[in-house]
Amino acid sequence: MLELANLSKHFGGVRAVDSLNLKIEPGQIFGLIGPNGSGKSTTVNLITGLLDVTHGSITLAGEEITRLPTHVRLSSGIARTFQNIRLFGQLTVWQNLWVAENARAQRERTNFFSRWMGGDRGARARITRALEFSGLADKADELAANLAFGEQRRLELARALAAEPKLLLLDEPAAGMNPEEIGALDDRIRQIRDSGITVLLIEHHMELIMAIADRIAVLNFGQKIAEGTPAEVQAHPAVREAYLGTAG
Amino acid sequence: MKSIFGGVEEDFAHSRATWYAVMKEVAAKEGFEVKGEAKWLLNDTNFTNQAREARRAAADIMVISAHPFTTCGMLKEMARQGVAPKLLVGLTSSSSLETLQGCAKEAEAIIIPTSFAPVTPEAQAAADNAAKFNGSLDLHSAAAYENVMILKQVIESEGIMAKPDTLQDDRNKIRAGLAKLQQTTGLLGVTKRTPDREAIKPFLFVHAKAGKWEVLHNPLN
Amino acid sequence: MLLVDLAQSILDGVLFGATYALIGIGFTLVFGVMHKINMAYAAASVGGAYAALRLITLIGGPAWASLLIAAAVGGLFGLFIYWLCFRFIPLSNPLATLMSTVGMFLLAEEIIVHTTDGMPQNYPVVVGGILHLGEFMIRGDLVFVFACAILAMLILLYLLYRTKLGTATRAVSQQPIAAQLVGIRINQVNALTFVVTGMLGGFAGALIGSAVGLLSPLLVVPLTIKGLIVTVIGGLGSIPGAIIAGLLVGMAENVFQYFRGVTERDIYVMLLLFIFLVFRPGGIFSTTVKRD
Amino acid sequence: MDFYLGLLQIMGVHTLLGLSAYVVLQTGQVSLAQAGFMAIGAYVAAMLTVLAGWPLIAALVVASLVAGITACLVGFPALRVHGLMLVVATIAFTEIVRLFFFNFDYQISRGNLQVGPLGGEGFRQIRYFPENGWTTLHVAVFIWTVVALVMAALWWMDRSRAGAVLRAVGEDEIAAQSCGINLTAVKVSAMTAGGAIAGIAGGLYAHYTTHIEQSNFTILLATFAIAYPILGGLSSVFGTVAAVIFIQGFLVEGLRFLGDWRNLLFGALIVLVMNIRPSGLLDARTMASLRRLFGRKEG
Repeated sequence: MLELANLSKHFGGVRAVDSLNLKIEPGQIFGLIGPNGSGKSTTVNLITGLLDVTHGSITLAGEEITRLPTHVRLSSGIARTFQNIRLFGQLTVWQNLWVAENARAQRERTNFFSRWMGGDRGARARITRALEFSGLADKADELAANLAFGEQRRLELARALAAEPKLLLLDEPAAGMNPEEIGALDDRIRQIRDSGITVLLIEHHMELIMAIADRIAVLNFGQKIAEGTPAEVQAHPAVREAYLGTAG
Repeated sequence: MKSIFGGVEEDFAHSRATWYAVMKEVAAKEGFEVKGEAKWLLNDTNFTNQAREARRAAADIMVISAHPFTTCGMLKEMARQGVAPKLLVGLTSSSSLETLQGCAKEAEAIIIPTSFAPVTPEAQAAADNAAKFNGSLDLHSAAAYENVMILKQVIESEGIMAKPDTLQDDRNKIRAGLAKLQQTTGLLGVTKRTPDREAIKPFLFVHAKAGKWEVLHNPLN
Repeated sequence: MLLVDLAQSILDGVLFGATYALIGIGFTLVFGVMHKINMAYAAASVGGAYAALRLITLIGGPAWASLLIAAAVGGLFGLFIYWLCFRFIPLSNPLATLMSTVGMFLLAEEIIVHTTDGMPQNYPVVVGGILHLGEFMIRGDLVFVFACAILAMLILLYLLYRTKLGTATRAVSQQPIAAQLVGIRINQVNALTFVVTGMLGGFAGALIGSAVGLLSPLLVVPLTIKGLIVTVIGGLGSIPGAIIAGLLVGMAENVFQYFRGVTERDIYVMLLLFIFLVFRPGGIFSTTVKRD
Repeated sequence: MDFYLGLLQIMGVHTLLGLSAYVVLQTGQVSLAQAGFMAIGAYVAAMLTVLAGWPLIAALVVASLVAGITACLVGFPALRVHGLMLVVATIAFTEIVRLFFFNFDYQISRGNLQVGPLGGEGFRQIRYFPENGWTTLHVAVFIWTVVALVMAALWWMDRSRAGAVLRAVGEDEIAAQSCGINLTAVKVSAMTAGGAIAGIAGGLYAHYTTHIEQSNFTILLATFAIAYPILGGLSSVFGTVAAVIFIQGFLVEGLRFLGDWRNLLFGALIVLVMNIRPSGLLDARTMASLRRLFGRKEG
């Protein structure tokens, strides 16, 4: 689904991401972990185009997207959530999704009127489904800024899904959640995968990621130090060193 | 005195008209050598280029057709650059207290031809009255006084009632009264009118002396 | 002769640009370092100069004392502006503070008109004298303004980077929440920075009054626009940039006026600004546009 | 009566000007270019009726198009910058337009009269309304019809996805991009729409005042343009109307009896309103309760 080849990002002398190679198969939950500052968020920003690539290439479903502007990449099949939630606070929950659903409308070249003005029946159904999936159906007319923290996280996920992406990038979706909420998140991510969407999950919460990821890559200082199944990664000495600071 | 140079506020129609349409044309007709003009805008603050143009022109007479703010700015820059024409002429608009408040020293001896100055005993009394209330009936605002006096004359002669039901009538009467007005009593005494109702007025010269406007030449005397 | 005139014209422009530089320093501080839009800055600065002029004519004293009074009054105005336009408006609402300072701008302008009947006021010469260098003339007062701008820059850079207040100011503007967490009292720091920029503003206003020779409400709008232009060309927050930009704008004005006349002058100045904005949005001192 | 009709005309044109800024503000852009677009609309419309003898409505349409296209062209470079930089860039634009008309002479002979714009003297002979026998009432009704049409269009847009997208861009550009929104297209469209509306405002203004000149279209006017929607609140078009009534009706006309003091109060009241209602007179919450008051009564 997604292939990063030799991907690098340098800020002046700092190599935030250094010759990263990743291949994410369709239908996987792919975990990306690493200590703070290891380049995970930079990688997401490179994939979504918020940052320009220094060198290397990004391929989505066989198509190179390295130089495409952000909005084109996202409307052509990538969606994301943010580590520090970024909702449209003064828009209602419904409107937040309505805005994002436009990406699908654009992809499918829906006619002008339903894209910008009314919103066709299909859109309505899709938005309602995304709201129900996230348990926000009864909050549709609430301003996003007025939601509780957990609801905001769910809304962000729903907004990403409203665009019906092929690839979903989740940037620390469990941050700040209690165990109960994390349990629900676990279920949701599995359901998303089962519906055919590939998921790239960045997470600090090891229990969650070890439980649901099909495959995991570990970053340190912008470089990949290990990749494999959760069990393989956990056993890898370089990973232990990166996290614990000692070998062994 | 043979040559003349202007200073004009380019973005103000009255200033332009006074210099280009009146002073410049008349000066040429009267045999003066017109050496051109320096231009600036209403709220300019830097006059180095313009003062230099004035210095290069080295005209005997310098005419400044502008508002007090820029008149003062230009005069100050001329003083800095040592531009000293033999005769400095200003505009009615500058004949106000504002110029003296802004640059009495530099404006000393500037001469302004005007038809507004409280010189008759009545106008003098009005000016004294205005002064009592912290106002000032200077050369500029005296025009308003003159206009009010004209209206007063018409109101009295036409017998305006000023009742709610005579409003429309009163308006028409005032219009008619103004139209047939042949002469009015103004600040300079009697003012006559041409058939197309342009005022025929004498004008007098005032000049700035020790921070005050003084009448230099009064054609009535 | 022509060449001499052009050279003198450039010289005069650069020198007069020192007044733009001085007001620009304050603007760039407010916008770039404090990250707040204060449209009333130039109006308050001119207001400070007015108050100083009034006081000095009332109590008498040397002309230079008016600079100090203006600085003091300007600081007070800064505090007022902070309290009336920022203190009680949530910072998450930048449009509201933009508008409140616009309201303050109109208020300040009107107070000036109201108290002086809109009459221009003669401002005494603080530093006089003209240097003659062969054909050329150099205005002493403008050289003094330039020196003041450099001095102000040094003091401000010291304040910003060598004192607690400076560190706190930068912390508050960049990371307000983090600043609060480490125990910085945001309101106090903000108020103090407004006082400091206000003092600089009052000082600048008085110097500009003295350089122009007059104070008038007509100064307010052009000074605001000049301040904004200088801030942008110099680069938001760059104090040396503001000084260079001030001189550059002063020079550009005189040169364009020399070649194109006074009515077209400002078109070219604005075009220059536009070009800077589009091709060098970081200002004079920005290193190449930050991509990669 | 004529006085109040005249006031209505002023308020109508200012409402349009405010609405033109409203559209742009929705995307989070503070544009002081609206006075420049209005100037373009005013000169184009007046030249078409006076010099080319066009009917008013056709002239207004073309004026609106020209102003809109200009806004589109200016939008591309100007929208590369943000915040204060954009404020300054648009100030520069308004000044350039104003100074262009200050230097713009284009007169033709009409009988023994020279008509057309004449630089600093302005453009004096815009007599479409008196020549065609429109009374002040007609003009006021016409202006407010246009205002109502524009308001209705914007009100509809606010409730459509386009409106939500504009606001989304205004709220968070990065999140909006990440939802697949083309920022440049959205911002330039808003700018274009704003320019077109300001162009109509200018065309109407030129015709009811009969004399326009460069000094009508200053930064101060541009400031008023953004002041209306900000003071009124950005949650709906009615905020802009409320602010125009508050400023032009109450502050400028209603307080006339205060004479000199009115001007002092003017600035002070703006400061006060922003302190009390930082999101504008009619913010989202007020609008919601108004809707409850007049709309469906639930429960």
